Amino acid sequence: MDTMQMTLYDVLRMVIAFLLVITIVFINALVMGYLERKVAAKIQRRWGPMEVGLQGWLQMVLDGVKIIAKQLIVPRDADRVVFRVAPLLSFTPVVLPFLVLPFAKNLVGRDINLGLIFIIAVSSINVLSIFVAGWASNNKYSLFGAVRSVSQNIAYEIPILLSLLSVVLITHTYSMQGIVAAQGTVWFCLVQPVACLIYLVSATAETNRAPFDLPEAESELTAGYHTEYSGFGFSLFMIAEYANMFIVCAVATVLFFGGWHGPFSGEYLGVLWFLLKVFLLMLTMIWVRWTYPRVRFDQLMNLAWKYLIPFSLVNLLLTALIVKCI
Amino acid sequence: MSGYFSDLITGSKSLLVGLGVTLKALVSPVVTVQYPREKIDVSPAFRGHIDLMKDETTGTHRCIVCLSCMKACPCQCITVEGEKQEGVKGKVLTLFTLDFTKCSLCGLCVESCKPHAIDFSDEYELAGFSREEFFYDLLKRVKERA
Amino acid sequence: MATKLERMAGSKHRFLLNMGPQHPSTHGVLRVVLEMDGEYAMELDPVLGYGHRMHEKMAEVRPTSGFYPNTARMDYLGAILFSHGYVGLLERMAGVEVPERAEYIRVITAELNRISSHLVGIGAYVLDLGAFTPILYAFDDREKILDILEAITGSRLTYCYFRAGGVSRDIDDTFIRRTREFIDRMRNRMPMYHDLVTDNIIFLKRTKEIGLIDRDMAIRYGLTGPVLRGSGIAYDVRKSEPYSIYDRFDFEIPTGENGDSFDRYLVRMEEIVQSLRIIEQALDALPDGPVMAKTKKIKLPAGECNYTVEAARGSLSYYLVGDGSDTPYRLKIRVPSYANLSPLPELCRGILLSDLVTAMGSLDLVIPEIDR
Amino acid sequence: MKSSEAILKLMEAGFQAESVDVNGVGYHVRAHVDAEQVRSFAQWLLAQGFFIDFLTAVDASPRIQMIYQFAHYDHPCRINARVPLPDSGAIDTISDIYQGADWHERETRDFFGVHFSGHHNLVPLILCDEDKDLKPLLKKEGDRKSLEEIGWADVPAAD
Repeated sequence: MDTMQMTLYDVLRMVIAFLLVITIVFINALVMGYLERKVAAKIQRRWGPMEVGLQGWLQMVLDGVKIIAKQLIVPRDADRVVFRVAPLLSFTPVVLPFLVLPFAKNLVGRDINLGLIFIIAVSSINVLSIFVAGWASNNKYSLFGAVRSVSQNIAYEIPILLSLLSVVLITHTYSMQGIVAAQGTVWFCLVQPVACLIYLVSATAETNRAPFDLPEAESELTAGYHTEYSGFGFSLFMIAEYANMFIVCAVATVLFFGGWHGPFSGEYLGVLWFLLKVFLLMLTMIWVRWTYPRVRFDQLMNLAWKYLIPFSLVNLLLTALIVKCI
Repeated sequence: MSGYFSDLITGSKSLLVGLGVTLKALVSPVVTVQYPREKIDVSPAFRGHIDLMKDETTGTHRCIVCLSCMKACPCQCITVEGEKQEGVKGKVLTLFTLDFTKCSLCGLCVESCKPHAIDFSDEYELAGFSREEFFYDLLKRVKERA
Repeated sequence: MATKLERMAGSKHRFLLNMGPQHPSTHGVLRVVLEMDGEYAMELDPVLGYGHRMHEKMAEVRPTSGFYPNTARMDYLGAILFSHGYVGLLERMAGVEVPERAEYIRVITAELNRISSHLVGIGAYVLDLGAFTPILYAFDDREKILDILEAITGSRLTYCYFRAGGVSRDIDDTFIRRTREFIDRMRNRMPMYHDLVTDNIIFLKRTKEIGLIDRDMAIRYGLTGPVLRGSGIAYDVRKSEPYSIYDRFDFEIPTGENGDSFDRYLVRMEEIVQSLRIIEQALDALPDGPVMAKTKKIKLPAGECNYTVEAARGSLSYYLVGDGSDTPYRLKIRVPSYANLSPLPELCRGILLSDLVTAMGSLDLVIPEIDR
Repeated sequence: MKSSEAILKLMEAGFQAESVDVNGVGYHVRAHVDAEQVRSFAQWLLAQGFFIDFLTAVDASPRIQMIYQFAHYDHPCRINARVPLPDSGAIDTISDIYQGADWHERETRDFFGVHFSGHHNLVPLILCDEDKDLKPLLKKEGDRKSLEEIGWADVPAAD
C-alpha cells in the first residue's frame, strides 16, 4: 500500500512536470518568436511587429492561432505517415531534457545522476526528425537539407561532448545539480574559456541557427527540410527550434555560467537568475544570426574537424593533466 | 599550416567587428515610418494619376478638347470627347476618362497639354477590389470638387 | 519548355533539379535546370522568357516618345540609365543639341541611379549568402536616393524623366542641398559596409575564388560592366566612348584582380565611391540655362544609328533603324544582363549549389532586363 | 587599335570596310561582309580581341539583314557589320566562335525565323515550344519597307 502511494505520487509529479514543461516549451516559443522578430527589426532599424497589443506583443499569439487554422497540405508523392510523424518526432527530444534541467536549487523535474548524458542522448534524436522530414517530403531541396543536417550534427556532437567532458573532469559528476553546485564561487566560463567558446559555437550549429543554418538555407534550399510543411506541422518545427535553443543555452548556463547562482538566489528565486542567463544567451544567438552570412557546407565541416575538435581535444588533455596534478 | 592561426585570429576579429556594427544599429533610432499611423508628406512633384485642374477664375476646368493628351499617351488610356455647342467658341468637353489600369505615369499627357488643364494628383493610396474602380471619370471628379 | 537537359536521360547517379522560376536566389522569374551529382551542379541550362514583354515590338508600333516609359521597365533598378541611352539615341539620330544644364542634370541623376542600383545589387548579393541585415542597411541608403529623385522626377522606381532634348523638369536648390547631404552620408556609411560585409571572414571565404572569369571568357561572351571589371579589364563606356559629358569628369574605373565573385562585389562598392565623385564634380560645375532644347518635334531620318551607354550592369546599346517616319522601323536593345548571364553554364559547371548561388548573385542579374 | 588601323587590317584580311562618322551613327567602322564570310569574319575579330556586343536582324525587302556588332575592351573601336541573309534563310552560326552569340542567335531564330546552320542547340529561347513558329518581329506584308526606304543600299546576297 505504501509503495503504491509512492508510485501514485511519482506519477502525479511526473504528469505535472510534463504539463509544465509543455507549457514552458510553448511559452518559450512565443516569447522567443517575439524577441527574434523584435531584435531582428531593431538591428535592421525597423519597428518589427507593432499592430497587435502594446509593441505588438500579441502578434505571436495571433500568428499561432492563424497557423493552427491553416490547412495541412501533404504533397502528392510524399510518404504520408512519415511526413505527419516527423514534426511530432522533432517535438519529443526537445521536451524531455527539460525534466533534468535545474531551474533553481529545489526546482528540477528529476535530478538524475547522469543528467548531462541524458540530455546529450535525447537531443540527438532531433537530427532524426529533420532527416525524416526531409526524406518524407519527397522534395530534392528538402532532401538536401536533411542530408546536410545529418552530417552537420554528427560533426558537431563531438566537440560538444568533448567540451562538456572538460567540465565533468573538474566536477566529477554528471548530475546537473552537482555541476551547478560546483560553481558556487567561480563560473566555469572563466575556468574553461576554450571549452565554453567551443560549446557555444557547436551549440549554434547543433540547433541549426545562422550562420550554420544549412539545413534550412533559405537562399539555397528555399527552406530545406521544412519546405513542404504548412500549418501546424511547420509551427511544431519552429517551436522545436526555439525549445532546442532554450535547451542548449540552459546547458551552457548550467555548465559554464553558474546555473541558478546569483545574489539572493534562495531555494526558488534562483530560477530568475537561471532564466535571465538563458535568455541573454539566446539573445546573443539571435544577434549573431542577424549579423553574419551563412557558411558553406565544406567550411562548416572544416570548422568542426580542423578547429573545434583539435582544440577541444587539447583542452580536454590539459584539463585532465591539471586535474590529475592538483 | 601558416594560415591556420592567422585565419583564426583575423577571422574572429572580423566577426567581432561585424557584431559591433549590428550592436550599434540595435541601439540606433529606427528609420522606418509606421505607415498608416504616420505619413510622410507627398513630394510636390509626385506623379499620381492625372486629374483635370480647376481654374480659380472660371471655377471649371480649362480643357479645350484639343486631344493632344490622347495622342501623346503611349498606352491609350485617356479618352476625351467634346461637342460643338451654340454660343461657345470651340468645343465643349463632354467626356474625359482615364483608364488607370493601363497608365504608366510617364507624364507625357501633362507635358503636351497647352492650357495646363491636366495635372498629376497627389493621391497614392489607391487600392480596389475590381478593375472598374480604376476607370476614372475625370470630368465628374472636377465637377464634384467645384 | 523542355530543355536540352530534360530531354537527356541522365546517368545513374545524376538527377535534375529545377532552380526557379520561383527560387529566392534567381532574383525574378529565371529558371535554371541543373543536372546534379549530389550537391554539385554538373550541367546547367538557364531557361528564359517567363516574363518577356517584347519591348522591341512595342517600339515598332508607337511614336518614339511613346517608348520613354518602356525604357524604365526593362531595368527597374537603373531606369534612368536606360532612359539615358534611349534619349541619347534619339538626339544623335535627329541631331538635337542638348542644353548644358540638362546634360549635367542627366549625369547627376544617372549616377544617383547607378548608386541606388549598386546598393540593391550588393544587398541582394549578401542576402543570397544568407545575411539579411546588410540589404536593409543598403535599402536605407537607397531610400535617400529615391527621395531625392522623387522630388524632381515624380516617381520612385520607374522614372520617366529624360526627354529627347533635355529633361522634363529643372532641379532646384533643395535638390542640390539634399544631394550634397547624401554624398556626405554615403561616404560616412562606406566603412560600415566594409566592417559588416567586406572584411567578414565568412563572406570572404564564401566569395573568394568562386566563379572565376578571365579575359578570354569575357571576350567570348561579351561581358561588360562590373562583371567584366572584376577581372581586371578597365572597360567602361563612360571612358572608352564618352557619351553625354562624361569626358569632363575626373573619375577612375575600379578593377579587380582575380575575377572572382569577391572582386565583382568590390568593384561595385568602389563604383559607388566613384559615382559620388562624379556627382560632386557635376554639382560644382552645374551651369544655368534651359533644361530642354528648343526643338519642336524629333524627326528621325531614314537610316541606322547606335548609341551605347554604361548602365549599372554593363554596356547598353540601343540600335535603331528608321524609315523616315516618327515610328522606329526596328529597335534593338542590347542589355548587359543578357550577355552577363550567358556564361553561367560554363562559369558554374561542377561547383556546389551554394557556390552556384554565390556566382550567380555576383553577376547582379535583373531578369526583366533579360526578358525585355 | 585605332579605327583606321582596324579598317586597314580588315581590308588586308579580305573584308570590305569603311570609316563612318561615330557621332552620326554611333560606331566607328562599318564592315560589309557576305553571308559565307561570317565565320571567318568572326574568327578574325576573336583573334583581334573584339568582344560581341549584339547580333540581330532587320526585316526588310528583298531580304532580311543580319546585324553584327563588335567592340573592343582596350580601344574605342566599334565594328558594325550588315550581312544580307541568303534566300535560303540560313546563315552560318558563330556561336562556337563567340559563345555569347548563342543566345542572340536563338533569339533571332525565335523572332525572325532565321536558321543558323551548325548551331548546336537551336531550340526556342524566349518563345515556348507551341509558339516556336510565331516570328513576332517579322513585318507584315505591306509594312515591310525596302532597303532604300530605310536608308540602306541593297547589297545582293551571294547564294
